[in-house]
Amino acid sequence: MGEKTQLRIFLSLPSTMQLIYLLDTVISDILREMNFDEETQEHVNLAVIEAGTNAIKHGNKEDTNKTATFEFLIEDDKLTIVVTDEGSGFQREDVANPLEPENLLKSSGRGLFLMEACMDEVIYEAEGTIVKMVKYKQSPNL
Amino acid sequence: MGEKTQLRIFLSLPSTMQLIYLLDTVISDILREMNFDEETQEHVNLAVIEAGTNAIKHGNKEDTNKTATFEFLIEDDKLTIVVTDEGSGFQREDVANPLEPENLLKSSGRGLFLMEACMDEVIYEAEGTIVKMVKYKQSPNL
Amino acid sequence: MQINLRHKGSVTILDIEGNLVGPNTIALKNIIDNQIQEANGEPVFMILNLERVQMMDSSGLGVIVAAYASIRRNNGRVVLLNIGGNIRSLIVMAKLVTIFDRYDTEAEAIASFF
Amino acid sequence: MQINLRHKGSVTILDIEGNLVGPNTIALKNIIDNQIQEANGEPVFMILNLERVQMMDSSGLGVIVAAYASIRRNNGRVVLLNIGGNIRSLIVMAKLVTIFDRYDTEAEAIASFF
Ligand SMILES: Nc1ncnc2c1ncn2[C@@H]1O[C@H](COP(=O)(O)OP(=O)(O)O)[C@@H](O)[C@H]1O
Ligand SMILES: Nc1ncnc2c1ncn2[C@@H]1O[C@H](COP(=O)(O)OP(=O)(O)O)[C@@H](O)[C@H]1O
Repeated sequence: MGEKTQLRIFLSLPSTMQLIYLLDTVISDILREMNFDEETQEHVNLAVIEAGTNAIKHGNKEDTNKTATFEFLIEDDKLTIVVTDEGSGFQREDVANPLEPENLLKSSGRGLFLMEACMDEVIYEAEGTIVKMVKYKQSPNL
Repeated sequence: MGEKTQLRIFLSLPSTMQLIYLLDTVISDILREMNFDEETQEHVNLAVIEAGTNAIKHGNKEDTNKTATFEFLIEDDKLTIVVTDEGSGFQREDVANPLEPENLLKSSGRGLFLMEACMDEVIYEAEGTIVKMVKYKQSPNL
Repeated sequence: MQINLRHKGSVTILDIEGNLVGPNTIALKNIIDNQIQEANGEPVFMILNLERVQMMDSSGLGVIVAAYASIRRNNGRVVLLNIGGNIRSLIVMAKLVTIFDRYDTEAEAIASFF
Repeated sequence: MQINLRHKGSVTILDIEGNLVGPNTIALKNIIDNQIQEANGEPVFMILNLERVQMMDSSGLGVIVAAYASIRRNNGRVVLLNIGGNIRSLIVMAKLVTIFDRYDTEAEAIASFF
């Protein structure tokens, strides 16, 4: 039953942006090890940094006593990343679309959009304090 | 009360030596961020890899269903690393001294010795399934 | 992360090296804001040389969009020099292609201001 | 991790690049064992060029100690070329200084066999 490879890596960070580079190297290493093509590596890397930044900044408000956690589930055909924070969440539909003309020149508000553009699936759970993202080895829509 | 910086980073890995490079990049990043001098960085890096290798190989016997965990506690004056495995432990005093002439040419048995040589403190707990290592910013014996 | 500030005539050139990600972006924002402030209402002409920037996230993008907006307010202009594939695709995704002029040589970028 | 195998006369030279850590060390062990096997009991003269090895752990050390021991058994010899400070201090700590001769040029290392 289910002899597929499944490796679970778990990382927990105190909520300071100073440590975002650690998340960057961990996801970079995982993506390289999984042999994703270079463009996909860049996309997933970006999505993870955006999700991590949101967890640390918006979720945990950079309180170093709160942790942001990152679960990386490596399977033969896909990588699943679950990011959690200890904040009070948000409603996805309340966030403005950064591609609307009136928002194009805003200096923020592009993180969720980029996550969704870069990953195959992005699911918000527990009021947005859990973000689950999936990237397939062969993108299903290609 | 205790306004000192204390950051806790936690990493959990499935027990395959394939992932030891992840441990390598995480500890390298932390050491660089903490501004340890280069020689100290190399020493702590080596100790962490040795402890991680032992947890994965000897402790968890490379069973990917078992996890090796790494806790990095960053404080102003020191770095504490706690490595745990899900194995059945060992007795430190049963391990031969690799510096004895009859052991010099053995191809293994130097890991614990190097950990102890490279860190300021190494403490074995829970039958050796928990290894706690400390490196001070200013080595206390220098 | 390293930012080098140069002037060629009335043009300000920022050579940026490293990833424009997370806290790194603050340094860039500060330097740009400083230049705008020093111009004291006069138009600023700025080239952001991104040749040595591998990666940029939404914070990095936010800094250059903010620079674009406030520099345009005083009739100045920001252009991008030597952007790689990653950053190009980020700008395309964010629908900012029409906003940022991009050049492959410093000479072209400078000429574009006159 | 990359290992390049060269022969100069009767001397085998392994140019090693990367960190001799964890699973990486297995590749080196296999190549060395192969050379010993191919020698078929004749003495092996081997240079391990560690110029491009930044880091070595006890597994890496174990591989070169094992090589030393089995090559010596047939009256051969292993020497180290271009070791950096890290690896030197590792060898010192492990009390293996008296075991491994170290050279800074390939010519010296080759000459040491004759
Ligand atoms: N983990 C989170 N916790 C709470 N709020 C969040 C979280 N992630 C996103 N948000 C909300 O969604 C908004 C849009 O986020 P995003 O698209 O990443 O842009 P930005 O981070 O630049 O504001 C944020 O400003 C915040 O209000
Ligand atoms: N985490 C551990 N769990 C069980 N046994 C261990 C552990 N760490 C070390 N040991 C025991 O101690 C011995 C010596 O370890 P070490 O000095 O690292 O050398 P080596 O790993 O080369 O054998 C191992 O062979 C093993 O029997």
